[in-house]
Amino acid sequence: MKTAEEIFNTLKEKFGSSIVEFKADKPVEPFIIVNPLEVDKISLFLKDEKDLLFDSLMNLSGVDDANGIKEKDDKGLETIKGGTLSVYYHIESTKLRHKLTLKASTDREKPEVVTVTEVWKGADWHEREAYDMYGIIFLNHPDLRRILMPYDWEFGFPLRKDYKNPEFYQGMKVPY
Amino acid sequence: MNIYDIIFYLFAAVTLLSAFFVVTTRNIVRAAFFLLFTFFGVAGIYVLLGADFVAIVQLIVYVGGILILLIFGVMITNKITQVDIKTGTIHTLPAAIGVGLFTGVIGAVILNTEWFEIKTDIPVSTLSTLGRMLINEYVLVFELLGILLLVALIGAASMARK
Amino acid sequence: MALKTEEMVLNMGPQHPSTHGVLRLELQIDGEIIIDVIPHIGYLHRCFEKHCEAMTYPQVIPYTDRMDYLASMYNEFGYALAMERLMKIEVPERVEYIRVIMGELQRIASHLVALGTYGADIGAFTPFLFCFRDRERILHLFEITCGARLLYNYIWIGGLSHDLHPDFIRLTKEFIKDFRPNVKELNELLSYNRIFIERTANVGVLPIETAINYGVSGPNLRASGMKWDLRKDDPYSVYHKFDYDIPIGKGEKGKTGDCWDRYYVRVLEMDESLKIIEQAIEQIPDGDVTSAIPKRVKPPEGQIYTRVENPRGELGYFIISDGSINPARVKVRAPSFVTMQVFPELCKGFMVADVVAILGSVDIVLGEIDR
Amino acid sequence: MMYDWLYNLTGSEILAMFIVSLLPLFVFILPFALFAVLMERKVSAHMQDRLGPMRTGYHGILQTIADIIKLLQKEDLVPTATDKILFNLAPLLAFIGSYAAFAAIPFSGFFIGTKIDLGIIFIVGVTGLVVAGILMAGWASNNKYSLLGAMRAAAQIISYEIPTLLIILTIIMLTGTLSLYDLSEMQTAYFWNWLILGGPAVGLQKILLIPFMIMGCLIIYTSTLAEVNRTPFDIPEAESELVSGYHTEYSGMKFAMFFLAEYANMFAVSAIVAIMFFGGYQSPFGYLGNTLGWTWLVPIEQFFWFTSKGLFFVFVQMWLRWTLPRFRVDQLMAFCWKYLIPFSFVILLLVGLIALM
Repeated sequence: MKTAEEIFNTLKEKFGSSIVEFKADKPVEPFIIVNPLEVDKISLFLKDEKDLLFDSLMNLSGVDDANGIKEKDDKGLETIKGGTLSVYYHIESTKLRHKLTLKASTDREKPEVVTVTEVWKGADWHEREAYDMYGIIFLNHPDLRRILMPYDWEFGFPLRKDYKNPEFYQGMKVPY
Repeated sequence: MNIYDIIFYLFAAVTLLSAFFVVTTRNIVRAAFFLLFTFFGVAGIYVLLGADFVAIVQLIVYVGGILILLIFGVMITNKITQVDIKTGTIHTLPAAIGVGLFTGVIGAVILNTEWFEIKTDIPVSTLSTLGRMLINEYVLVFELLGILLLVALIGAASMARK
Repeated sequence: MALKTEEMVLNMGPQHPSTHGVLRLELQIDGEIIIDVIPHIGYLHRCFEKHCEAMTYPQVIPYTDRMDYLASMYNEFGYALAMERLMKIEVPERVEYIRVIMGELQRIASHLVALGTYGADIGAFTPFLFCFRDRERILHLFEITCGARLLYNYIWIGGLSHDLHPDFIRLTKEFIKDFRPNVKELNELLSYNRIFIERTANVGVLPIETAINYGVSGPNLRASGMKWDLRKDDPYSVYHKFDYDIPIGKGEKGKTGDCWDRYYVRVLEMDESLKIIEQAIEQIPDGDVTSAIPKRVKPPEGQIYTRVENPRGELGYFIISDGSINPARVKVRAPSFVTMQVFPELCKGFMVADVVAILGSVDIVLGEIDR
Repeated sequence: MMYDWLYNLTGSEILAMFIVSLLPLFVFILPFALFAVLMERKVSAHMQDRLGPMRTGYHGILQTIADIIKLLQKEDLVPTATDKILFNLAPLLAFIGSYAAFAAIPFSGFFIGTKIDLGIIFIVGVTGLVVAGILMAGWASNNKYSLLGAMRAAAQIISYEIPTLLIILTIIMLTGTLSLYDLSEMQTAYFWNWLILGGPAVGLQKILLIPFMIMGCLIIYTSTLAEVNRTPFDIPEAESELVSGYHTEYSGMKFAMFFLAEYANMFAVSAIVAIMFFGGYQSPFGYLGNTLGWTWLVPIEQFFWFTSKGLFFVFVQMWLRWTLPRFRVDQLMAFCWKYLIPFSFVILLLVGLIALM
């Protein structure tokens, strides 16, 4: 059993600059911010290291931080330029009974995160969902397709804060 | 016209028409299914000829066994999801000559034979006579055939295991 | 002679009697043997997470009902729990007891559907109706409590919408008394039926390492032999006050983690839930169930991941609050969504008929997978 | 006999034959199907704590008639990509197969289509047409579920014909007749003359036969159950896997044909079991007609006993269906080839030895 801070220190020692920050000031849950292009290595370490043993991925969620510059076009619709999209990893060790939250933030214009499917197979569909909903590209993912939306959906990523409904989808009016 | 005549012509029509379809259809599965009706019609004619056991054997062996296996085979080996299992016609001329010759010979024989009719009663069951003959007079042949079939079965089983 | 063989692609669903909803499975089969299964989901996608961003926090609760529509109570329970932790609300003890009773009743109801439909999948239709007969009584208990039979909107942030009906305790006791023999009957009719065992034992074996790696949870994980139940391992509410056992799969009829184990763990769990309910209705304290409900739900900026042991496994809510009255992000970790990933792994090498047996045994709800 | 009687009555053999051949259909199969469908619903309902149809007529007795009317006025859907000729022919073929079986079934000493000597083999033979109909339906539907269902059905029926025939052979060997009429006549008078209790023979042979006859009866009942695709052997139409197998694409009256064929088949196989082991149309304890001297009553009594025996076995089929789960296709085959066939061979051999004694 280790606290998040101890784990942060171990990681900082091992990976140096890949580990960006430890945040514990916000209510309830502390989390570690990591480099999105090094997530796979960090995850593998977290899983295999004998006093960490994070063998299970509880949850993986994409989040739109909506911290860019908000612009309004002439119709009053909002678009967001710049800022970040994030991926949260909630992991736990079923053997040592401790939990940890990782956060990887990536550029909104070119959102790229390395996949962790190699480490936890259960991440597969979660990552596909994050791609489907936020457009986050998971590098090296074996099968990055849309999952909940139709395969031919070409009107953007619905859970982004600046998503706009298309007028028509396959000849059907969308806001019916 | 006697009822047996009607039945005979019915079965003859079934046999001939389905046989015609078997050779003309270009779809193998259909041909197999039409062959089924041909066999069925032939079985009916056997009954009318008083050979009831042969008729039933025809039904069990050909309709129930061989044909079903045939259809099975056709279905499994082909791309069954599409209906374009087709056959073509080749060597039309030699075939026509052969068939023409054969028809001529058969026709000549039919016309030149002196047919005579025997009036019979409604045919009686041949079953017990047949049974006795198989076990008494032809027992050797019967046993040999049995062994042959057994060997064939064992052979098929051992081939299927490989 | 080179024989050419070809695989056949069989499309199972979206409308198919045993996909338990609108799931499409693309089966690549060689004869009747499964080469691969590709699940296609999303036919029931109702944009739950997008909806949440436009709702206030209490308004989200009716939407959670509609995810796992066979375990609505537990979905509300999880959400309420997450919000209470985020806002640091102390909930009266009576509320916790009622939540536990409702949750466990819901677990029994949900398992009854799972077991009944599993019987129907295997070809025995009668157990299905026997199970529904008992489920009907649970739904009646819910109905007298909150007026709804399927989608309750009963558990609110900080409290409950109504207190228990005066008859509730009596009816629940009667139900428990009548239900125990019925479980025995179900076992005789289905669980120990020779054909049923032949169909399910040694089919779709899920090894424990694979299960953990895929994040499989709940009865499916326990059937693989792992004693892991969030009610004990990550305690919430008042579960620590009760004495009950966590049944695990022992491979009685085949390998540990096969379909029969997954089925039988659910049967045993119903018994344990009955124990919890019995203890809870004995110990339940008095109190006001609406006293702690906040007038205005405006949590501080922050985030929380809370999980509960839903009838199907670990149901997690990841909520990010930006300090306004609408959630910035609600992500649901649906147990069926995770379980469904391991499904192709389970099916390989088995037959078409086994796909149905395996799909039934992992007990998915499409409303939850697609949200 | 019915035919001679009708011949004398009408004076025309064509008419007489026509009526005789249609009688089983209108006197028996259709009313039976109407009754059996309702029975299935009621039996299943009462086994499952329900009531079943209750609204059409008293306790829903008119439900099947309402269903038939519904089926008759349904649109006859033929999917575009089907093989039209075969698609339309298949239900007919399946129905003809099961209908033809009734030609040789003795409903009473008086009411038989034909007293054909080969009765029992004839029934097995024409059942082959049902297989062909099922295969045809499966292929012509151009639907993978139908095709899989049809293949399974054909494989299953052909396999299970072997134990059926072996047990039939045992009975033939024991009684020396293939005629269902003779078989029924043989087991006359009282129930201890039924073949399940060793037949009309007396002494040691009878006692030795009883265990084999009971086993044979179980085997033939199981394998005929498989031949008519009923649970636990209903994998060709397993609704949880193959939607409904070979008749997935059929609607309206064509579907009704398959339905009718299924119920007719159910009765046909029950009748075979009843005739071979339970005395056919013979009453278990003498005839009222004989005691009272009213000879015209005897055939009616026989008809009553025959239908009640048949219906009892149909009821057992339904009972099994609503109790047991379904086999998987390979288990089904293994059950046939590994258990039923060897056992029937043993029975055949041992009964042969006993008969020689």
